[in-house]
Order: sequence, then C-alpha cells, then structure tokens
Amino acid sequence: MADNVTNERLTDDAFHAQRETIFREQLGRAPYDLDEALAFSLENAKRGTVAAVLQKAKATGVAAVVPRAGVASWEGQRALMQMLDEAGAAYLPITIDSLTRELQFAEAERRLASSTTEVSALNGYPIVAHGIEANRRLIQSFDKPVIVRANAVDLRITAETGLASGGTAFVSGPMYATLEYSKNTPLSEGISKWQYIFRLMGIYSEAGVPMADDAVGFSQSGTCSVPALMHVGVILDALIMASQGVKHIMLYSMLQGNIAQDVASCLAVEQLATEYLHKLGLDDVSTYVASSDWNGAFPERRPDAYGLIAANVFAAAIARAPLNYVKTIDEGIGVPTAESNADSIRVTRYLMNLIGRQAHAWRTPEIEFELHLNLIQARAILDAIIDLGDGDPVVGSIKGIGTGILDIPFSPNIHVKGNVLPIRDASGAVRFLDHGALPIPAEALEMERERLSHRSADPSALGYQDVVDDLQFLELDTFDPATGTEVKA
Amino acid sequence: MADNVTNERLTDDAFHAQRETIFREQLGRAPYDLDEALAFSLENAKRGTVAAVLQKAKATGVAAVVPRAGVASWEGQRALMQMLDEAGAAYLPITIDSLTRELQFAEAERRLASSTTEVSALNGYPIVAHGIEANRRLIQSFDKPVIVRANAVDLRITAETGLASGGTAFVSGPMYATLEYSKNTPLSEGISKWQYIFRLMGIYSEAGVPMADDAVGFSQSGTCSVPALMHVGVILDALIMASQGVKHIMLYSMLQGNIAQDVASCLAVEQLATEYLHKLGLDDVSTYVASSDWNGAFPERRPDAYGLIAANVFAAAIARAPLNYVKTIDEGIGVPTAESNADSIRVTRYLMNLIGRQAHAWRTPEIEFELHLNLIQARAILDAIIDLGDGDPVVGSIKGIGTGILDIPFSPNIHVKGNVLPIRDASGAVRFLDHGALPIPAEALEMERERLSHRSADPSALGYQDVVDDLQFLELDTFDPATGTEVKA
Amino acid sequence: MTESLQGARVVIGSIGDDIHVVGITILGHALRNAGAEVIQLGIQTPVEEFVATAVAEDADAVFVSSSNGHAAIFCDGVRGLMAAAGADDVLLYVGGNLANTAAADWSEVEARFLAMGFDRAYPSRTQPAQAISDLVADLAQRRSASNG
Amino acid sequence: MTESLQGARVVIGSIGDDIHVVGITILGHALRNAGAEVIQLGIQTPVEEFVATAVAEDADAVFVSSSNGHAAIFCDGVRGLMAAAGADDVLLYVGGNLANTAAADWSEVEARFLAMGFDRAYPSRTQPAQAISDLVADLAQRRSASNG
Ligand code: B12
Ligand code: B12
Repeated sequence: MADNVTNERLTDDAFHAQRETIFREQLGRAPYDLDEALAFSLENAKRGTVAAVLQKAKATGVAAVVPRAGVASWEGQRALMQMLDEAGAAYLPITIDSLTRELQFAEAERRLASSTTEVSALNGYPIVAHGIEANRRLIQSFDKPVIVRANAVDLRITAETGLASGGTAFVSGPMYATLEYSKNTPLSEGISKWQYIFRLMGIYSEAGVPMADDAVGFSQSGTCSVPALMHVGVILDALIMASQGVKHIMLYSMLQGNIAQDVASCLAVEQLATEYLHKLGLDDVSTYVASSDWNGAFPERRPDAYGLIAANVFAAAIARAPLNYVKTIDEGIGVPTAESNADSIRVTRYLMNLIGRQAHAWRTPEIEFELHLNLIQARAILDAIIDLGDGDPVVGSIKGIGTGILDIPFSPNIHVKGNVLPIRDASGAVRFLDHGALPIPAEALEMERERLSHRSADPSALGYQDVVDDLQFLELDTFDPATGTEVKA
Repeated sequence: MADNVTNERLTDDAFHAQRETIFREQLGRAPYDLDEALAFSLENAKRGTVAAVLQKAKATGVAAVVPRAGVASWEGQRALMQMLDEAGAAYLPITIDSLTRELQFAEAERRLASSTTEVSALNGYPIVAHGIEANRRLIQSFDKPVIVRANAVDLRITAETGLASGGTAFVSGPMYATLEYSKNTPLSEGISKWQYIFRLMGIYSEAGVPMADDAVGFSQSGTCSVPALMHVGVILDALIMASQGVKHIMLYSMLQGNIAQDVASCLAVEQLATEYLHKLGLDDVSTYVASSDWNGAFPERRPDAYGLIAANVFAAAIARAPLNYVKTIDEGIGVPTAESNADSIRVTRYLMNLIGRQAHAWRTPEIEFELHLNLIQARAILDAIIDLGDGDPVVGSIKGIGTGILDIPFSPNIHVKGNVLPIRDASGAVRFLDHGALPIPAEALEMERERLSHRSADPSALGYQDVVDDLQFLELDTFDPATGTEVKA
Repeated sequence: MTESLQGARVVIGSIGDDIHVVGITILGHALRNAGAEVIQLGIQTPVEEFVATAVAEDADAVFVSSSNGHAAIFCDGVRGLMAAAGADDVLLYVGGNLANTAAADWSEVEARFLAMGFDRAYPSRTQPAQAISDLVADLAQRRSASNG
Repeated sequence: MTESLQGARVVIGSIGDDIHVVGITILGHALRNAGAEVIQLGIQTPVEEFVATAVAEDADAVFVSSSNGHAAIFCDGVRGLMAAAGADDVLLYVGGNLANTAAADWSEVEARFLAMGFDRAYPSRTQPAQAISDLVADLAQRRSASNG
C-alpha cells in the first residue's frame, strides 16, 4: 500500500477495509459502531465545536487561547481541564500519553492503574485505556469543546476513539508525525496512515460534525527553523487533510523570538494556505492561523519564561492570529502545575488584549521584508515538490525526501537527508546556515546573506557550533550579577 | 523668600544661612560637618557612582534596571538590598518612609523602634532616625552605588543625610513634589526648598562627587497623562536642577501601555532636555532617559502584572532608554516581597536583552507621529512658560500655575487649576479630553481629535466618567470566563 | 444615576501623611453622583481636621482613605476624638490600602480596623457602588433605629 | 578541543517511546569532539537495542537519554539485561528530563535511578562538558582498578 500513495481521497471501501483491519490487529475487536458514534457526535456538537470557536475568534478578532495538557487518571484530567476552563482556555485539550501513541495500549493501561489523581505515571491521558464511555463523561462534563492532542505515525485508533468520544478537533499530520517524531518510518507510510484519520474526520464532517485539525508541519521540531520551511510542512499537511475532506484547518506558526519574523510567519502561512488550497481546487476549507509559543528549549526561570511568552504574544497579537497555543512558565522545568497553566493563559490574554488594540500601528517595513522572503522561499520549495509529483503533493513529497528538495534540520528520521541547518542572525531571526538541496531562490539567499553579515562579517565562518549554541538562544542567560547587566553575546 | 524665587543659583551665603536654620529648626542641632561629609563621599565615590553606572549604560546600550524599595529596620533594608543586588539591580535604592519625608522625625523613630527585620511599621527606611553612621555602614556593605529615594516638599534634611551617608543620587524635584504630592504648598515655596537640595548636590559635584538626580516632573501622577505634559514638568525640574549645579539628570518617562506613544515619549524627553538646557546655556549636563514602568493602578493578578511590565519593557527597549525603573508584579497588591522584586528585575532584563537585539526594526511611522505630536505640544507649553517668566523658567512656572498655562490633571494641590483631563484613545494612547488653558497648538489638537475619533465618532461626547474608567485601563479585566475570551470594551 | 444618598453629608479625605489622591477623587465623584453632599478634604488630612469638619458640617459619615501603608499609624485615634467631640453617632468608614505588605491577610486587617472603632473597613479595589449601597443601608438602619 | 576520551566507545540514544532528539544530537557531537567513538542510536531506542549494541560494539559506556517523562517506565531493566548479556562492566549514565512533573525533587529522582543500577544520573540542562569530565574520571578509575 505504502508504495503508491497519492493524494487521492480514500474510497469508502478502502477506508472500511482498513478500519476492520486496524481494530482487529491493534485492539483485537470489531470497530466501534460508526453510526452510533456519528449520532452521538452530532448531538454532542450542538453544545459547540472547536470549529465554531475558531470561526468566532476570526470574526471578532479576539484570539482563542488554548493550552496543552494531559495526565493519566480520569479525575486528574477532569480537574486539570476544569482549571484550564476557569483560567479561560477557549477550548479544552486532552493530550494523550506517548505509550498510547506508540500503540502500547496494554502497557498504558497498566500505568494508568498505578496512577492516582495526584500522581500520573504517564505523560498524558490514555484515551484508549479509559474507553469511550468514560471519555464521553469527561467531555460532556464541560461546556467548552475539546481537542484531542497526540502525535505519532499511527494514531488511527486514538483518532477513532477521540472522535467517537466527542472530541471535535485533532492534532498533527504526516509531515510532523513521520519526519519529526519517528526514527524509521518512511514518509509514504506516515501519509497513508494519516490519510485514514483525515478521511475519518471527513466522514464526521459530512455527517454534520465539522471536525478541525492542527496542521503542524515542521513547526514543532523543538529547534529554531526558517519559517518558510516550517510552512512547507504545514501546507503539505493541510493539502493532504483537505483532500480527504477536512474542512477546518489550524495552520501552525511557531514563534521564535524575533517579532518581525514571527509576525510575517503568521501572515505568510495563511497566505500560502489560501494559495495552495486554491491551486489544488480545495477552496471550501476554512483556515485559522495558530500561533504557537516557542517550542524549543525554554528558560528555566519563571520570570524569563514569562518574558519569552510575552514576546511571542506580541507577535501573535500584531499578526492578529485567531488562535494561540500557549506554553507554560514551567515549560523549562517539567510538566506544569495547574496553577502555572492558568497563569500562562492569563498573561497571554492580558497582552493579547493590550497589544491587540494597537496592532495596526506595527505593520512595519521589516515585517514586509520578512513576509516577502518567507513567501518566495516557501513557494519555491512547494512548487518544486508539487512539480516533482506532477501536480500531486503526496507523490512529490515522497520523492522530494529522497532528492532532498524536501529536507529539514535535526530530524530524527533516517530517511531525511538532514543537510539543512538553521542559524540565528544578530536580531535573532532564523536563517539558513546551509540550505542543502532546497531550491531556495537566489534573491532569498542574498537577502539572508545580507542579514547574516550583521552577525558575522564573514557568514561562511559560522559553523555547526554556532547552530548548537543557537539552540539555547532563548534561554538567554547572559546575566552578569556583578554589574547587574546583561553581557551581550 | 518664597515671593521672589527665581532660577538664579543660590549664593554660598544664602545656602549656609538656610543650612543653619533648617538643622536648628528641624533637628535642633548644628548642621553636619560638610567638609567631613565631602571627604567621606569622595572616598566612597571611588567605589562607584550612579552617574558612572548610567554613563556606562548609555555607552554600551545595555540598560540599567533599578527597582525601588525600602523598609524600616537596618537589617531588613540590608537584606532587601542584598536581594536586589543579587537579582541584578544596576544600582541600589533606599526608599525613605513618608513620616520622615513629612518631617515627623520623632514619630518615624518611634515606629522604627517597633519594627523588626520581618515586620516594617513604616513604608520606607527612616534615614534620619538611623543616623549617618548606620547609613554609611549600610551603603558601604555593597559594591554597587546607592540612590536615596524620597519625595516631598521639604526634603532638605533627608537629602543632607542621604548624601552625607554615601548616596550618589537623589530623586525628584519641585514640580513633582509640590504639584503632585502636596495639598497646600505654593509652587514658589516648593521650588525654593528644592533649590537648596540641588545646590547641595552641586557642592558635592564641585567637590568631585558627581551627584545624579531623577527629574520626575509630572511623570508619576499615578494616572495616565499626555506625555508632552509630563515632559514639561521633567524639563522644568531639570532646568532648575542644572541651574543649581546638578550635572547628571535622569529624565523620567512614564510608560502607559501604548507602545508607540511610550517609545516616542522616551525619545522626546531626551530631545527636549537637550534643547532647553542648551537654550538656558546649561550645556555641560549629562542626561539619561529613565523609562519608568506604569505608575498608576496596577493589575492585581501577577500574570497580568507580568504582562504590563513586558509591554513597558518593549517600549523601553525599542527606545533604547539607558535606565529603567521597574515596578513589581506585586504592585497592585502591596509592598512587594523580596522575591517578587527579584522576579520583576529578571523579566525586565530578559526582555531588554531579547528585544534590544531587534530594536532597530521597530522605529515605525507611528512612533514618528507620536514624537512630532509630543514635541510640538511640549515646546508650546515650555516656550509659553519661559516667555511668561521673561526667560526665567522658575518665574514663568510660578506665574503659569496662576494663569493655567501650567496645569495638570488630578493634582492634589489646591493652587493648581486642574482643568486638564487626559483620556485614552482606542489604541490606549493618552490624549487631552480637556486641555484647559494649556497653549496647545491647533495642529496638535487636530492630530489628537483625529485619533480620538477612532474611540468615539463624536469625541466631544467623551466625558468625565470615561476619564475615570480609563484610570483602571491597565487593570484590563475584561475576561469572560464562559467563553474564555476577552470581551472588548 | 441613583439618587439614593439624597441629603446625606459625607466628609472624605486621605489621612495623615498619605498623598494618594486618585481613590478619593473617584469616590467623591461617585458619592456626589449618588446624591450625597460631599465635603472633600483632599490628601494629607490630619485626624483633627476630619473630626472638626465632621462636627462643623454635621456629617452623617466620614470616609477615611489611606493607601500608603501608614493607615495603622494614623487611624487609631479617629473614633476616640470623634467621641470626645460629641460626634459618636457619625458613621466611620475606612478604605484604600490598609495593610502594609502584599503578604497581609484581609480578614485580619479588617478585624484590626473594626476594633479601632470603624463601622466598616474596605479592601483595596473596592468599587464605589459597594460603599454607597452599604452607606444607604447603614443610614436607613440608623433612621429606623432612631424612629423606633 | 580536548581529546580526553580518545579510544572510548560510547553508545547513545533516547530510550523507549521518547522522541526527543536535540539533547542526544548535541551530546553525541560533544562526545565525538572530545575524542570518543560515538555509536548514535537516535530516538525511541528499545532497551534491548541499547544492550545488544553495547555488547556488539564493545562499548565502554552507554548514555541513555529520556526526556518525555517516561524514564521510570523504560529505564528499570537496563542494568539487569546488561548483566544477563555479560556486559556488567559497561558504565551506565542516564540523563535528559528524568522526573515527570515540575514539582519533583532532584535528589529523590537521582536516588531512584542510581538504585536502578545507573552509575550516574543527570538533571536536565546538564552541560556535555560535565558528563565528559565524569566519564574521563570514571574510565581512569576503572583502568587503575583493573591494573591494581
Ligand atoms: C498611583 C500610586 C501612587 C502615586 C500617587 C499619585 C497620587 N497623587 O495619587 C505615587 C507615585 C505618587 C505614589 C506614591 C506612594 N505610594 Co503609591 N501607589 C499608587 C498605585 C500604583 C495606584 C493607586 C491608585 O491610584 N489606585 C486607583 C484608585 C482608583 O484605587 P484606590 O486608591 O484603591 O481607591 C479605590 C478603592 O480602594 C476605594 N477607596 C479608597 N479609599 C477608600 C475609603 C473608603 C472609606 C472607601 C469606602 C473606599 C475607598 O475607592 C476607590 C474606588 O475605585 C498603588 C498600587 C496599585 N493599586 O496599583 C500604589 C500603592 C498604594 N502605593 C504605595 C506606596 C508604599 C507609596 C509610597 C509610600 C511609595 C514610596 N515609598 O515612595 C508613596 C506615598 C507617599 C506618601 N506620602 O503617601 C503602596 C502601598 C503599600 C501598602 N499599603 O501596602 C502601593 C500599594 C504600591 C505597592 N505595591 O507598594 N503612589
Ligand atoms: C523540544 C521539545 C519537544 C519537541 C521535541 C523535538 C525533537 N524531535 O527533539 C516536541 C515538541 C516534538 C516534544 C514532544 C514531547 N514532549 Co517535549 N520538550 C521539548 C523541550 C521544549 C526542549 C527539549 C530540548 O530540546 N532541550 C534542549 C536540549 C539541548 O537539552 P536536553 O534535551 O535537556 O539535553 C541536554 C542535557 O539534558 C544532556 N542530556 C540529555 N540526555 C542525556 C543523557 C545523559 C546520559 C547525559 C549525561 C546527559 C544528557 O545533554 C544535553 C546537553 O545540552 C522541553 C522543555 C525544555 N527543556 O524547555 C520539553 C519536554 C522535555 N517535553 C516534555 C513532554 C511531556 C513531551 C511530550 C510527551 C508532550 C506531549 N505530551 O505531547 C512529547 C513527547 C512524545 C514522545 N513520544 O516522546 C516534557 C517532559 C516532562 C518531564 N519529563 O517531566 C518537557 C520537559 C516539557 C514540559 N515542561 O512539560 N518536545
């Protein structure tokens, strides 16, 4: 199957055959009753959906702020979600543990049994182990809609369970799951497994439950990356989603600390999505920019983390992103406490409000510079991939990984060339130190080179060690206690 | 005496006569031995001065971050300063309690006796009650220089004590102390008492100890105010200081939440100071913009306070202010704990560093708009005042208070007309709702009217209640928990 | 605009060495809007001036504000001096920022000021509407008590 | 560039279901710079693969990394399987982010992993230089112990 994967929509037959197989193989049982699940979901969706929240946010200009969070026990997860609800999350997350994601359902169940409301032995909520009935009770105990958050190559059972339980949004796609999260999986396999999930979402949507999905692309690598390259992944994920019938797509834009570049990144990803969805004739899709707080190494000290989150919110507010995925002030330490989750939402909302009022004043020439650069880079790569696939982005991506016209930095996946390296310029904006075989236009390379020359008179002297140092850029611990000032790097 | 106050420098005779009188009247003793104090100070200044810290900050572009803090007991104050030192304060504050400021030295001494290291019965450090010897031990126990912070009409004994104890900077001036801090004192009296202090600082400076002073002007009224009007006070204070021989002046610029206006405010106050000091032939004075975190009602919740401080730091960093007076995340609650002081300094430093690197990208047209507006308003008022005094700003100010060409909002002082009212526009920038008799040029009024029209189609419909509501603007508590979004005002 | 304080006479000011003017400005404005006759003493009002004004103006209530952390220093004697001046029936309210550390617990602070003889003590951020409706109630109760 | 690990053979990877790759990438790079022969297993390495590789490659040390909060789940069996494979003399280090909550106390976490049989356990944010100098010391001690 994985050999001739294309961007075609899965047929009903193929979908249902695959459905039988995975339920039998992974759970040793027949599939959930889909009609029952759709009927439940339709009823449940009357109470609200993630798509509706996002539509409202886009229309009113008041951004939805959403955290990520999951613990093992039902009561613990209930308490966590209640606290996030009160803190003002626009919709509520259920983040799934990584044993479940890796299909180790039995082990997840064992660890759930050894977890208490206070102590979680898992790094998320084992949604399969809890079972649909308990999940529904959990979800229906809140007024706000729920997103089920997970990322891995094969989340078909997790998605089936999450959607049947009343979740109205899901996370991720094949680019992120395969190339940023898996060691051995070929991209073709990741795509085909995710196409199943998107088709499932399509079926729910066609039944009247508008399912939404986070297109993460290469935007959560945990390292800095050139925004255009992150967008390539987002757009490819989005095209694959939309082709299977997903109608509401959240476009990730990870914020990296250089505000002009971050604003441009949010603007670019929306523009690119519109362009390329249109190019493939997928016009009836709604998109929402999801600005996402910095996803790499966070400062350990809370005040610094507040500062970093503030810098991110500035960018998101200026770009008027309708959705912000917020990190917490405990990110650099460990799984956040309930209180720090609430505090992180509050500081985000406060600044969204304050800066949102003055956003129009901050569309600067620097943002236009970054936007132009971003667009010409992303279009060059996307066009080359789609051409390589003779118009099919799936075929093009799979081939592109082999030739390196699709390549990313710091990938754990053995099939990725890994010749690309990002580096920060003197202002903290992210550039290519090495663009490998990515078809970056000469104009863009020249723009980047000029910017890098402010960091080092001879940009070619910048090397791997600078890349490594940059990984900790936002920890920014350059304080000299003796003089009470920051020592400039 | 107060009747014919001018901007002339105090003669040595007048100074020493006044010195004898105040020591006798207020402390019932002879003045401190000035030669001994100068000798001590000169020796002590070798370890560093506030002026030197500021010179370095201005030269390197790495801002000095300084908190304000004072408690009653010596040990408590020592512990507080040590913590601020470790947190990275560029120089250390000793804030004086308000009984001492109001010359109730005996009562302050009684309350000191009932204070412990843990519990302070006073809202600051009673510097006169502690005595020079103890103060010197306190100041000399730190490597960093010390600023003595106080504000009131008559701080002559406090200043004498602070300087003789080894402080190398002092706070405030007659505009702030008289018009923002006193109910009955006429401006002439406030000016003449502060001229004494500035002359004292001049004497130290001439002896080789470069004393620095915060020109606060109308920048700490506790309410929002049009920046140009705040600057008028700062410039008048600075001119009076410089005329008595103060050579290092920190120019306050209070940050109010609209970042473009705040950046412009920092740029304007420096430009105005240079212009008007030059106009009066006072060219050998160094000035340092002191961005000061919002000084009005603070949000009660810590994450909100972090957000507000972050917004302020953005402005300060873009303006490249060499000095930032930081508020704390506990400001809205009460006298801050040591820990929240440290946290507030840290978040400030983190963002100064991060945003400082990208400051050049944010000199926007909006900032130029605000800068132009600020300058034409401030120059019109300052020129009118100086004209009224036939070239003497002191004479002009005193007359101006009577005619209302010098007027401020929310003054507690009975001599102030109080016809001026500030109001926020839709972006949070502060405009005149009523400019009373201030000689604001037509061009400026038109610029403001246009901006206010975005808040209300009919700006003349905005009234006193809107002003009152605006006082709590930065508490911004518009959160709707049910939807998890901010409800726009 | 509610006129529920029609006829009531309220003396208001910041006490002692306190220079915070914003709270009393707003509060005075709100009391006036609610129909009261407001005698605004402004900042740094000595205890004696509160008492003398209350007597001279035949006040129904005195609103003492203190924000600078020195409330405990200056508020202690108010009730005693009022009594000595024969004005024991005047309502005494106190508000502003009565503690002097962020760590203070409000219920303890409140108890302390009630013990000093204030009829009501308010935490910071009290909305004027709250104080106004309390005053309406307290005045009504007085009236019915003196009628009954 | 210090070459103090010349000749040492180090197996490194993220364990179990962990996909965090940045830490092991940097650490591998640093070990290589210090002269070691690095066998990089990448992310999601099963315990069995650590053991088999250590044996096959005749490793001096195995660096197990776990960041995702599941360290306790996967690290328990490493020492036992190494012993069973007759490779009991291989140094076992573990690092990354070993607790699974921000509230955890490091000394307790460390004790737990040492009890599992690791020679050293490291808190998050450990600089590679620290681990390298510890490894130099541990290897030197082994060598002198086996010589003595
Ligand atoms: C603005 C301000 C200033 C301005 C004041 C300008 C002016 N002329 O008014 C300046 C900068 C000058 C200032 C100075 C000082 N301040 Co100040 N200031 C503030 C601040 C930021 C806001 C106060 C305010 O205007 N609030 C808005 C108004 C509307 O609210 P409000 O005053 O609470 O009043 C409302 C209610 O409380 C109620 N209310 C008030 N009084 C009463 C009375 C009654 C009977 C009733 C029913 C209701 C009521 O009505 C109002 C309705 O909205 C507060 C912190 C904060 N809240 O954010 C600190 C604060 C009050 N200040 C403080 C201090 C310590 C000082 C100084 C001593 C600082 C110093 N050491 O230099 C000096 C005071 C010197 C002196 N001699 O008094 C502390 C008080 C500490 C404490 N009590 O625990 C605070 C809390 C700051 C802090 N966190 O440390 N300050
Ligand atoms: C980037 C990141 C990600 C990226 C990873 C991308 C990638 N492919 O690597 C993404 C977004 C994909 C991700 C996913 C997840 N993450 Co994550 N992630 C981070 C983050 C922000 C930075 C990690 C990092 O790169 N640090 C920089 C490197 C250089 O530091 P390091 O890894 O600590 O390594 C250094 C040292 O520790 C040392 N070291 C490391 N290992 C070893 C071993 C030995 C023997 C020695 C001597 C030294 C050593 O060497 C390095 C030298 O500099 C951290 C939080 C933080 N630190 O800010 C969370 C964090 C590690 N993640 C966390 C979690 C829970 C997850 C998820 C489970 C989230 C979820 N529920 O969806 C998933 C994992 C799923 C899975 N199957 O594993 C938690 C872990 C909680 C805990 N342990 O208490 C953290 C702490 C975030 C948090 N506060 O909740 N994550």
